[in-house]
Amino acid sequence: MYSFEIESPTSVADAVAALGKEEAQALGGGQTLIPSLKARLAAPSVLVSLKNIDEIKGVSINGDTVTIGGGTTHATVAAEVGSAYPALADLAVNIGDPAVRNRGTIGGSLANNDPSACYPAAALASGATIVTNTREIAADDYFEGMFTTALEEGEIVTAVKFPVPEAAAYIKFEQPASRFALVGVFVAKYADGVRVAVTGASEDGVFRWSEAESALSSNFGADALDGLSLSGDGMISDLHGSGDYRAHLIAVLTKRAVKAAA
Amino acid sequence: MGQLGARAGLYDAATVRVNATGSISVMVGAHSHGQGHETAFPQVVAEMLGIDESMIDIVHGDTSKIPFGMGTYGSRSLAVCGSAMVRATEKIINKAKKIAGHLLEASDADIELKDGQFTVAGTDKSVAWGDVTLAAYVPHNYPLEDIEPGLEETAFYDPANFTYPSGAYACELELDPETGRVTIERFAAADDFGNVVNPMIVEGQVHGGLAQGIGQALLESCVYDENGQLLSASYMDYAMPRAEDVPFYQVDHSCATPCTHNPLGVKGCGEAGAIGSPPAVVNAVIDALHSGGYTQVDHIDMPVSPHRVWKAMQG
Amino acid sequence: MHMSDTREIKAPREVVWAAILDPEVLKQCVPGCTEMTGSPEEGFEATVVQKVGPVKATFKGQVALSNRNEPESLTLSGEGKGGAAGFAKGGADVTLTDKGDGITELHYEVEAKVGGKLAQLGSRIIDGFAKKMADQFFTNLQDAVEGPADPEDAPEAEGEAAEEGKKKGWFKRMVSN
Amino acid sequence: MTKVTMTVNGKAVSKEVSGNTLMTEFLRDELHLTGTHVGCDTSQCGACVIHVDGQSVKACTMFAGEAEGASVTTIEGMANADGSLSVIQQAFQDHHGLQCGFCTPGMVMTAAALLKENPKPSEHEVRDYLEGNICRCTGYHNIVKAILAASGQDVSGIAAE
Amino acid sequence: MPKDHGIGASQKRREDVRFLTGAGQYTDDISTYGQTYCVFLRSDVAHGTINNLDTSDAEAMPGVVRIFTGKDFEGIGGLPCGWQVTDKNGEPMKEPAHPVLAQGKVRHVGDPIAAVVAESLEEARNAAEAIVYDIDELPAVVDMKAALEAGAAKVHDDLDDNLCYDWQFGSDQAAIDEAFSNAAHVTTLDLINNRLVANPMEPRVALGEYNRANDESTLYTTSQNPHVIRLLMGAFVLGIPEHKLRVVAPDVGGGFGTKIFHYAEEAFVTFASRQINRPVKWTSTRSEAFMSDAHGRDHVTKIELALDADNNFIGLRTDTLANMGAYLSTFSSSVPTWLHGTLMAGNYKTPAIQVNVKAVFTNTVPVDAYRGACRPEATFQLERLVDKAARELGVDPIALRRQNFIDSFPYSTPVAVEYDTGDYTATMDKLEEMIDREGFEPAARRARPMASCAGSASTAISRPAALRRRTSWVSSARAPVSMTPPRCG
Repeated sequence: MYSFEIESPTSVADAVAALGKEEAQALGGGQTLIPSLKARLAAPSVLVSLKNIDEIKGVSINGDTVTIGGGTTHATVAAEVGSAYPALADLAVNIGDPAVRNRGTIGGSLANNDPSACYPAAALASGATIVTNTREIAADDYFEGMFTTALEEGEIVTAVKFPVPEAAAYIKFEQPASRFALVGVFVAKYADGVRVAVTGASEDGVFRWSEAESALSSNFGADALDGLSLSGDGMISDLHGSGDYRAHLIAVLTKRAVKAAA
Repeated sequence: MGQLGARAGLYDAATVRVNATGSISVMVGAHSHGQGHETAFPQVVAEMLGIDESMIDIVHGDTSKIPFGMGTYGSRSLAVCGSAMVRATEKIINKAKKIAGHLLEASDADIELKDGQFTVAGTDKSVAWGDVTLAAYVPHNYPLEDIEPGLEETAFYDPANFTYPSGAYACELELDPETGRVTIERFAAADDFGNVVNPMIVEGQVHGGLAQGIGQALLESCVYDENGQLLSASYMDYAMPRAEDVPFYQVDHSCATPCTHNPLGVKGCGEAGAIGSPPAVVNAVIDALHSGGYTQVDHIDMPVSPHRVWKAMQG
Repeated sequence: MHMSDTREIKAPREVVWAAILDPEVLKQCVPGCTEMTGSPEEGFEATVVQKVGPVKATFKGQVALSNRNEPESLTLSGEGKGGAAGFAKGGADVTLTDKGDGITELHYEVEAKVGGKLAQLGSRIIDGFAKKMADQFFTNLQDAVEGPADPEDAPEAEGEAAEEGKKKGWFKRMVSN
Repeated sequence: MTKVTMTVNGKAVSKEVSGNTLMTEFLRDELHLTGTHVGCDTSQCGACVIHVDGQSVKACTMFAGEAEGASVTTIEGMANADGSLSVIQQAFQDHHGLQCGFCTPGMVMTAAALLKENPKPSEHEVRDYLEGNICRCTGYHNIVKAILAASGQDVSGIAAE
Repeated sequence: MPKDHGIGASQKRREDVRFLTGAGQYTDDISTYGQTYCVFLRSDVAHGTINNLDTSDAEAMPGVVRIFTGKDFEGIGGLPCGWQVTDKNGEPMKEPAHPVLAQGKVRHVGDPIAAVVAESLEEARNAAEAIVYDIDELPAVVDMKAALEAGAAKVHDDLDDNLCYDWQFGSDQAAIDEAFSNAAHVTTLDLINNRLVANPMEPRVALGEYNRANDESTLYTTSQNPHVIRLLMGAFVLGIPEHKLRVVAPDVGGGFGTKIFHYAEEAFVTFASRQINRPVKWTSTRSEAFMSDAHGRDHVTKIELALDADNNFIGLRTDTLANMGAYLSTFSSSVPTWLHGTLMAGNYKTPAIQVNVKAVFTNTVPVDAYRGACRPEATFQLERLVDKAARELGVDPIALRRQNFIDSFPYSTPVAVEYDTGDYTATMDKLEEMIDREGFEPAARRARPMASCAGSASTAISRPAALRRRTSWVSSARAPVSMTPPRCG
């Protein structure tokens, strides 16, 4: 690793100030960033650890909204969200492995927006609101392509607000080596319609499958998806699966998610 | 194997060093990298001498301590190096019998070794292992003209032939026709390893081989692009088998036809699991596809990934 | 990997051709380019900073123009070393077809390759990323020549030229004046 | 360089470290606790799993500075007070749950975390929990069996012994 | 009563106690006084000419003790291949030079170009990045078939082509031709034995130490066979007499073949420690291991089985391309030949067998033995082929195997070896008993592999998230396979 110093502020305000330094970089759970640093693929001069900021940790459930602090670990989400939003807890408990879940955070995952990560699918399918130190961003406006988000330099995800759906499920088909999603589909049914978000598949990162959404909004059953398919163009193609295969999996997994949710 | 072109020999060597108080260091050329030599090798020497394993230590992995050795590979440790150890221990027994014969005032031809006691055949005259070893190093009243002091022997053993274990393996799996994903449900391996020194270790060797073979069949692959860049060059893309990729295995080694040309009658076991499992898995996949009506699929190259199965099903 | 695309640029072929040969335009077009010096004849030295998720790498290398067949076709090639990240190389065969009415059809065939850690760790995303880069390059070129479809998307070109570009396409304006 | 203070296997330690010192480097190079192993550089093999404030973490994917004030347990701190093997360690030996021993510290630490969370896991739950721990020798059979045995469950019905 | 000691006892392992308490001592756990750290600058292109290699800036960086390049190894031996194979025309195999550090050319991604020795690992890494070099990339040879075509780029300029040897073994041409011309049925299969990486969980490590007082070198290394390393490194590479060279392999964290071979890094740290008179340690990262540990398998094979009208095997022939990678690793040449060809009889009394192997150089990491060392490759070919033959003939695959089992011992195969003992029928009986007992799919289904599949009940599966809902059919199947004999050298 290149050398850098770590700062561990205890408030969002201090963290934002620290991130204003040249070549400063926020450190969430570090489960993606630290391996990248070890490979010398980044050279920040200061890492600003968000671990000691209590105000961005924890889960609160208020009526139909689950609010999760940006610094909340996957393990905590898995343990505490289950009663209010079981599909989200189910997603969290299948991210990475236990040790990764004890460190990795929802804010870190959403800020990174890895095209194969799980949380972006949940946030987009839930129509979640990403809360930062300066503003609130609707999920539909937040994700801007792989590894790209609406976040400005130095902006911190402080919380994510999930409206609780009537029914939802996340089905992940794992890439056998990394265990990231080769394809993951999150289906969430709300009073005003169904949202379907797909991760792992597109070269543009997480996206909504609008044809499936309209079909499911009028008939929330797997049969509503009969005959619907996506093109493999623009889908990730790598040694684990072609774009066409990923497109095929999206259709299969969406049906399974609908069945699991129903 | 020199006649086949091997520039190094394929023998192995062992030194059995008996200390004055009867404890033993066995310097072996084989070098364990997980196979449990420190446990299995003393079992053989203990059996031959009738003493407790705790008196015997294995020394390996250091050229300054070991006469010579070709190392551990090719399922060879016990069959080749173990045989050298047996030969060296036989030399120890021969010399110890001479010493015992002297102490018991009997001909060494009449001395029997059982349970760590040297006995004059047909009598109740006996002397313990420790008394003999002490005499070897503290040679008062010792026929120095006939017997050298000390009790240390080395043997090199060059096998006359390979050993030929064999086995029959079966795999039961489920194939998800929508995604192409294969899940191994059951796996059975019946092997003939000849005689077995430590069944627990032998079974562990088969388990590990099975996981590597299942890994080759379903998961693992080294992929280069057309420019020679290695794409599967970390655990992010090279799929190592994990606990949930494999089932509990059923393994058996009760069909035993001992090897005829090494003194232990053992055959190699370390590689067996990795040898039999890949075809068992792929045959089962093809069988599953045929039974599901995909009779056009003759073969799928390994690793039989979900993507490849799906492609094969597309025709 | 191989990529190709065709796009229509609302400018005469000579204008498009001249833009490609202009170091300032090239610099604006190469995504992440922070420095470019040199000439079309001698080639350019370039510094490019790329950030993908947690990865941030600075590539130093050369950009060259070859096979020039004015104003119909040329080859644009670049290669850069990114230190610990490895290297990236790419070549684009560009053909310009005059479609009349001041419209030029630009077609490109890109061959790109990466090596080192980028290839070792990035196989999942590298194709998509390369496509995005190629697309962005030619979008930037188009914007530079004809002005962006949406002024907000204009590349942050410097000073007055950028301001003008928002109306018209700063390069087109410069050459047509 | 900053000073970090933490408790490791019950002993207070205090050392100057640089920002980029990983927990694995701190344990292995500074404290000479070489039982925590490094088997990969992408945070997947799990040979380096330790407990930080009672939770399993990958020591290769955490900076020493982040453990300020924490209570850390490594494989060296897992045996009973009298030096005898703990229940989990003993189960690994009894059921031949290790061969080369390199992944073993991480396996034991992960198993301990599992049994704390879930004292009677099913076979599936054990295998699922081991997702972040790679073993190349055992084929996992005896590791899973050892963990089930350590949880007090009857493993005599599991094949092959 | 099972035995509790001696031969046949399932004794608990004594080595476990240290491994379970963190007290094992692996090579990376050893650090010595005055130790320096080594980092290799490795090629990131598969094939190229090194034009310019300037270490002067890097030498001036903090903590750098010395930087070595190929120049430092001019006149010093290369890594030898330990097995001579003679090809079918009586010619010796082509054995290109395999330098410790690249001499003018790089031939695979990961080929070491230079080595930095510094006071700390990070300083060594910093300096390795600061080395200025320029490689003229040449076309890379990756695919074996393409490598053998006329006009293909050459991995080694001093060789005529990319063929290491063309080896033939077993029955003579007349016997094979006769078998196939008499065949009532011929089954053919084209297949690939996928390239693997052994991946022992402990990455390789080498620590070289030099004692000026007695001119002795000690190498601590992650090796399966320290004496072989001493012999090869002392006699063939560095010219150090054995009595001045000690090789120690402490606890080794798995090997599976890949730690048999003598590697450049072992020779380097031994050499460098003598040059700078300080210990030099190299610890591989996992990413580095993928491009510097010898790989395994990587064969492309066409195999054909001739059967008579009664389904007896009467002839077998194979054509294999075996990837050697860019250089010959220690035992690479023996793997597709003597360790593979001699096992092609498998468990079957096929009277005529001919094995053809072309070993090919490519711009990839060297390939050598990996657990099984070509017995898996041989077995995979044969057992897949037998299964395919059974399907084509509409007979039970187990019955076809049983019918052709070797049933009297000793048995001399057409591929040079003599099996001393075995009882393949009894082993297969045992297997069938096990699978009935353990609740495998009933034999009736197995015997009718073409029957349509009724969806079997789904049993517990590993990742509910992935396959929580399964619709349509789910197939269960098994295909017993008898295993060819492995053997020990």
